[in-house]
Amino acid sequence: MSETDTRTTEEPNDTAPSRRPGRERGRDDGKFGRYGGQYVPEALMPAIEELADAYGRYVLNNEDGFMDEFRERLADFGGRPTPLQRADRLSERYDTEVYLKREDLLHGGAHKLNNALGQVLLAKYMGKERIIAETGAGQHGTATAMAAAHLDMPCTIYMGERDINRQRPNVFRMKLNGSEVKPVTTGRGTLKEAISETMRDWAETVEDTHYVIGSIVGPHPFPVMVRDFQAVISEEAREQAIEKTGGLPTDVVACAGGGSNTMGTFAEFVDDESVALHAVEAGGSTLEVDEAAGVAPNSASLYAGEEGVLHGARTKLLQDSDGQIMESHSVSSGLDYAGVGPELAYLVDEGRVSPVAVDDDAALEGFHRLSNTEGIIPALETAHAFGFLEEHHEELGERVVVNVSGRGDKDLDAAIEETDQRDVPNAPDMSMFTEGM
Amino acid sequence: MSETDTRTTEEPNDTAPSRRPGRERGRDDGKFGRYGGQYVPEALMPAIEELADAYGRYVLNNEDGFMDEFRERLADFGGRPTPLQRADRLSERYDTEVYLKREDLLHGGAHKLNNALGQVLLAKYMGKERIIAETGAGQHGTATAMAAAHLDMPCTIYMGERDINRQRPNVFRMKLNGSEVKPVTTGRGTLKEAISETMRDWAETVEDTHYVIGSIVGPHPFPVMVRDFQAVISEEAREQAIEKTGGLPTDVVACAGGGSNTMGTFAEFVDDESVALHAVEAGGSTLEVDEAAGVAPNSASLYAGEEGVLHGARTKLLQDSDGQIMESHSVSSGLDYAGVGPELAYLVDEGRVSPVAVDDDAALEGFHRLSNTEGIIPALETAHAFGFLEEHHEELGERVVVNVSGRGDKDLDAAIEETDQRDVPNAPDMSMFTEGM
Amino acid sequence: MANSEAIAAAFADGPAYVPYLVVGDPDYESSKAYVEALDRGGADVIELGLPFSEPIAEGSTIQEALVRSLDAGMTPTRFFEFAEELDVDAALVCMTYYNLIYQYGEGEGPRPFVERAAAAGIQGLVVPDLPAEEADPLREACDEFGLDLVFIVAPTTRGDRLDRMMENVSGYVYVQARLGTTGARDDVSDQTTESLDRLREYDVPKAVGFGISTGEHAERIVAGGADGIIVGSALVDVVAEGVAEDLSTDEVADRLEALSRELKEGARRGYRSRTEAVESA
Amino acid sequence: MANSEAIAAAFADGPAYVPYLVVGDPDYESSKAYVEALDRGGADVIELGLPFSEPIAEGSTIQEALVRSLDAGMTPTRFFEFAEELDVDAALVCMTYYNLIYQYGEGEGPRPFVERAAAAGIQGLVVPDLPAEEADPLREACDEFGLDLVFIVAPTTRGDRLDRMMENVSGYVYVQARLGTTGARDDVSDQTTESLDRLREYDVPKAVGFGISTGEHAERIVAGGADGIIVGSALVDVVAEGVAEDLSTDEVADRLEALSRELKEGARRGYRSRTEAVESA
Ligand SMILES: Cc1ncc(COP(=O)(O)O)c(C=O)c1O
Ligand SMILES: Cc1ncc(COP(=O)(O)O)c(C=O)c1O
Repeated sequence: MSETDTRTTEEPNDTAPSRRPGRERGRDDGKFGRYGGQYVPEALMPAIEELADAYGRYVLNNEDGFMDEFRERLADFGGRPTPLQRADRLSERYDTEVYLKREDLLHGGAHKLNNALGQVLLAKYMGKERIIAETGAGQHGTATAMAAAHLDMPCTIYMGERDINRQRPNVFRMKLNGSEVKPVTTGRGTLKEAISETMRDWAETVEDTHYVIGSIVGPHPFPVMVRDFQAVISEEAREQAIEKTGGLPTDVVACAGGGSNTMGTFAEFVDDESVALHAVEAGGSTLEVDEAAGVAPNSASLYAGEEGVLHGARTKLLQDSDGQIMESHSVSSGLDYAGVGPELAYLVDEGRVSPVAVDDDAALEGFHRLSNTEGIIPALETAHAFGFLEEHHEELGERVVVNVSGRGDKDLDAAIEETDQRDVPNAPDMSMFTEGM
Repeated sequence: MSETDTRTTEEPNDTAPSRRPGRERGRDDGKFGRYGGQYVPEALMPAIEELADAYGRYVLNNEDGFMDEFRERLADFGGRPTPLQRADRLSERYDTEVYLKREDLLHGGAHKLNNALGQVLLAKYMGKERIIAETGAGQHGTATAMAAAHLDMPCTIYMGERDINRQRPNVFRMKLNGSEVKPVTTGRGTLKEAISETMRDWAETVEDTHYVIGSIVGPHPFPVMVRDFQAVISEEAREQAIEKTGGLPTDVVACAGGGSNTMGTFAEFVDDESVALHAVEAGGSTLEVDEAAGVAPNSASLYAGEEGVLHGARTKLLQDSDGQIMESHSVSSGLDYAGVGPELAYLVDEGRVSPVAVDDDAALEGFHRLSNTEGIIPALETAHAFGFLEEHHEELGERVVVNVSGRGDKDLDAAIEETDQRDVPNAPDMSMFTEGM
Repeated sequence: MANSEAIAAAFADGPAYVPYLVVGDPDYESSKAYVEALDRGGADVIELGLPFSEPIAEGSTIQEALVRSLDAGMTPTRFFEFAEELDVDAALVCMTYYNLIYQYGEGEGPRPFVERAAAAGIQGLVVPDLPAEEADPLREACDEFGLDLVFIVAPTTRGDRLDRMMENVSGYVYVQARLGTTGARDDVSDQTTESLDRLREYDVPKAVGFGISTGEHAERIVAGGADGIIVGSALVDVVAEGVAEDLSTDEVADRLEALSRELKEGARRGYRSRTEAVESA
Repeated sequence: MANSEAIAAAFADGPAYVPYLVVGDPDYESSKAYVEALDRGGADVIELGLPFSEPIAEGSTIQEALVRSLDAGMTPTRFFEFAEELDVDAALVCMTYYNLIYQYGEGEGPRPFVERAAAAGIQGLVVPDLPAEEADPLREACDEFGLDLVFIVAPTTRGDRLDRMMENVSGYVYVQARLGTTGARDDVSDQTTESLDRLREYDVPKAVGFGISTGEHAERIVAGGADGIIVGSALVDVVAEGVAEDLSTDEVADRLEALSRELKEGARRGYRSRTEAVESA
């Protein structure tokens, strides 16, 4: 066995002061069993130590009323609480009660703002003067740009040049919000180069700059901090479910890329042993891997990944046998990441969270189904959760909560193109859109 | 004086049973002083009489719990209540308390859903089996399509062919929601032809079909009914303002096209004499009119229009001296309408509502200002309200509520193009977007 | 009730043939030739369409004609000149939307329009977006200047509304043969018969319109009890064809005259079979 | 603390010149010629970069070189063959990221990688994403196979962290001359002097890197107290130039050798001025 076993942390649950002890995991040392940690260049260590300290003071201990201000801004600026809505037609279709947690209604159109607002506000409390972030498809970048504008913090977003060309509306949104968008031209010009470039910036500017990471990944304290900011999803959903239905759900479903909406949706349910937790990953075109090309045509790191170290943390990864990170693939750019948050990797190993892969085809069907039966156009990321529902509803209990992590307006072009390329049984006639393509 | 003076209705305020008597206007006969009425083809009269009856029973008297279900669905599906947010940076800039009513956070991204959901649900209570609607830019069409999907009602949206080509994302959203989008090829292929075509459909199918009108325009009972569905905006805002600030606002500001978000925002404040109500119209490029070309390069019908009859109601219109309706113009397609709701026309004549025109340039500045100082990208319609704030803040009192009627994601392309065409002092560098154009 | 003797006369003796064309479609001069061709073809009353920019009650055939006419420069002022210049025997009725009537001339209200119409020889008005409930001022002006105010009765008009309308109507009622907007169809609806039954007790000529396009239609409708037939889209189609195929004005006028004869003949046949049926009963 | 005698020897007598290149950049054979050129140019220790797909600690110069090498097929297996085939006098250190070390060979953990590295003649490891806190398993394997484990000390590293690191370090410490990632710069930072002051009490050779690109830099740094200089991006730039300008392998090798000589010379000058200063003090 690996050396990391010796460092497995005792879960401090029993003595935890918080209402729901499940949230204590990883708080002190960033370890989730064998996962987590702080695998970063030495130059960044002081910054993440400073951040861990600020996390403890402001987030955990509400120093200077940080959490109060955070929650108030989430309500007023972000639009929280988001509803827990009964999905009438899906409930009928699956003969089970389906409830939707409507994170798509959050300002910006996805759960991403919960975290971005939390971190930008924290940076302000820490006396930082500048925000940086990386973005792939642009969702985290737009959320960060909005939060930075709202809180009057100068903000620079790094984005690969190729991604910039593919995601112009999001680039424009960031610029409108007053952020500087810096094109990254090295390598292939996508998310990984943008991450490196942001790290580079941070390594030079740690003293006055905060790096806003977009999911429950990266070195400690990011995974616990992002989880705690996103946990508002499950705090609300748990209360709403009890209030609306008189009890806990039997199942909770969320898509998983890095895993921030996933852990946000699961956090308060982890200790409710009766509640099954389903993390739905992007199965891409297939779960087979092309070692020679270094390509995994999926993003199912929980389901198909192997332990390794990436972007500051030990977790489950899509990698080749040498340990080189594979290029992942998914119809949804927001799930298209070769790693996953260490806490989710841990909860999967513990058997507490079930990972399921849903492929591109099923996700597109899910996309169209939610759109035309419930009047909610979901993000393609979110659509995977509805692909899961269609394929696995017979295995579910009588009360299912699904997190609608984001809306699909950003995905219209991709949805047209991807729908056109395959035979999606429940798609509308697309000819008027695809003819000119 | 005109003959209509003889028919001016006595305001039934004094005996009204409702909490706030201001909402009684026009309920019984659809008359607002000289404005309103039912100028429709005879074939439609039975339909609007049936609708007026249903409005009385379900909306006013909550028969079968209609209003309860409506409000519940608005909350769970729509995401109500929307926040009333203090705009910190604008408050500082204008040295007055600026509060934003966040209708941009409503499902679909604009206030439009309040009305669409109400009407589609009403159609269901009335036993109708089919929904039709017209749309110009696609905002009302998408809201109606969402509501129809949510409530499982077949839906056909008429849209001019030229508009279809200009607004493809919205067309796609409607189709995704399962609506049929019928291109209208007659005439110039824009909103007016779509309205005629929808009327034509309705005239043939009145018995099983409901026509969902998108603003407080059209024949009675549409103006009062749409107002009552939208009045939830001011019901919330009034309570929120009192709760957050301890008192009523001094000023309430909303943009005005047809006027549904306007009256929705004003309705509960009309009887609060201390509250100034500002209806901000699209001043377009100029308030001058080109009679010969039949073109008004603005949409300022309250400010610059003349009394006339259009689309079923007597109201203020942009028309030439013969009475032909002018082509209106605005940078925001949602304000681009030659008429306005009769109730607003009345309240302007009464001196209760102040109409102000804000031109395209000022609206674009407002668009950029809200985006880069508050982290909220508004619809171009909404942006006019922020143009107003910049130009008139010195005339305002110490507590201003502005309705953010919608978000700007739909307007990104237009904003790039329009910003590029003029010198907007607070716009970001646009070169990376405009170079390839 | 009748203000115009000419219109009363048109219905007095046998079934009235009431054709409709858009004035100024596709241009002023051709349009005059077309209207005069209708007259030669046997028109008893001619409905002259004055185009409005937002014609919410029209089918697409007539809508396109209105656009052609507006694009060619038609205005209310030109319309009245047109009416004055016409050389026809038939009584003239103006069909337009209320806003044009309301805005015309100095001062507010419909009076200046009616006054000018009367001076131009117009005998009546049809205003598809003006229900009886909103019609008092116009009705008064019509009475003052001797014009008839024609209302449209839909298949769905009944009860109080019908009574109110029949109190206000003058000249004739326009019986809408079916639900929907204007436009030529291939069949004649049962709704027509029902409507005529409902109207039997009211003492005013009943002209049926919406969808009549052939002599045979006309025959059946008159046989069914109508006092007249109103034909619009079928005639406008002929004008549109002329535009599409670039036909000469004479050619189009000839076709209009021929179709008019067919329709009028059909109406007469229907009338004969009805009176024979009555006589043999 | 030292496991490798060769590395200890490299620092024993005068300042060490420690150049870095990416193995396999731009291809296997050229790369071998380049490394050997460094050796001829006077290298005391050579840091061989084994490319990882996500090099979060690198500047763009080295990142591009890693991509070139990966694209040309570099793998850990090939890397060890490369090391074995090298004909150089300098001690070899492997610089790579932890995941490659962790994944190598059968079974989990870093031991197989270290065992193989030892067999290939590698004397030490630098792992930029492995802080001292996570380094125990690798440290144990290095001790077992006689390799040094080099840590990087940043300008911001102090107190407990510095102590812990200095307990674990062996061979030499890599003193990061400034905040930021790798990359050639034009100046030498004050942060270097500060760092060297902070490290004075620790008994381990201090090699300064990040941004050194000329003999003059080297001189100043060694004069300031460094026991060695580490040069990466400036050399990788020469390789990149060769690719961009399509130069022959020999030409590039000659340039690398020449730059090495300049750097080594500079270091020596710095050392002389320092020892003279000490002696004259
Ligand atoms: C709508 C939406 N859902 C889910 C994700 C995946 O992120 P995570 O797994 O961190 O929630 C993204 C990322 O961009 C997203 O935009
Ligand atoms: C965001 C937004 N605001 C305002 C309007 C104008 O409509 P109304 O004046 O009826 O509120 C529209 C119409 O599309 C809109 O989309």
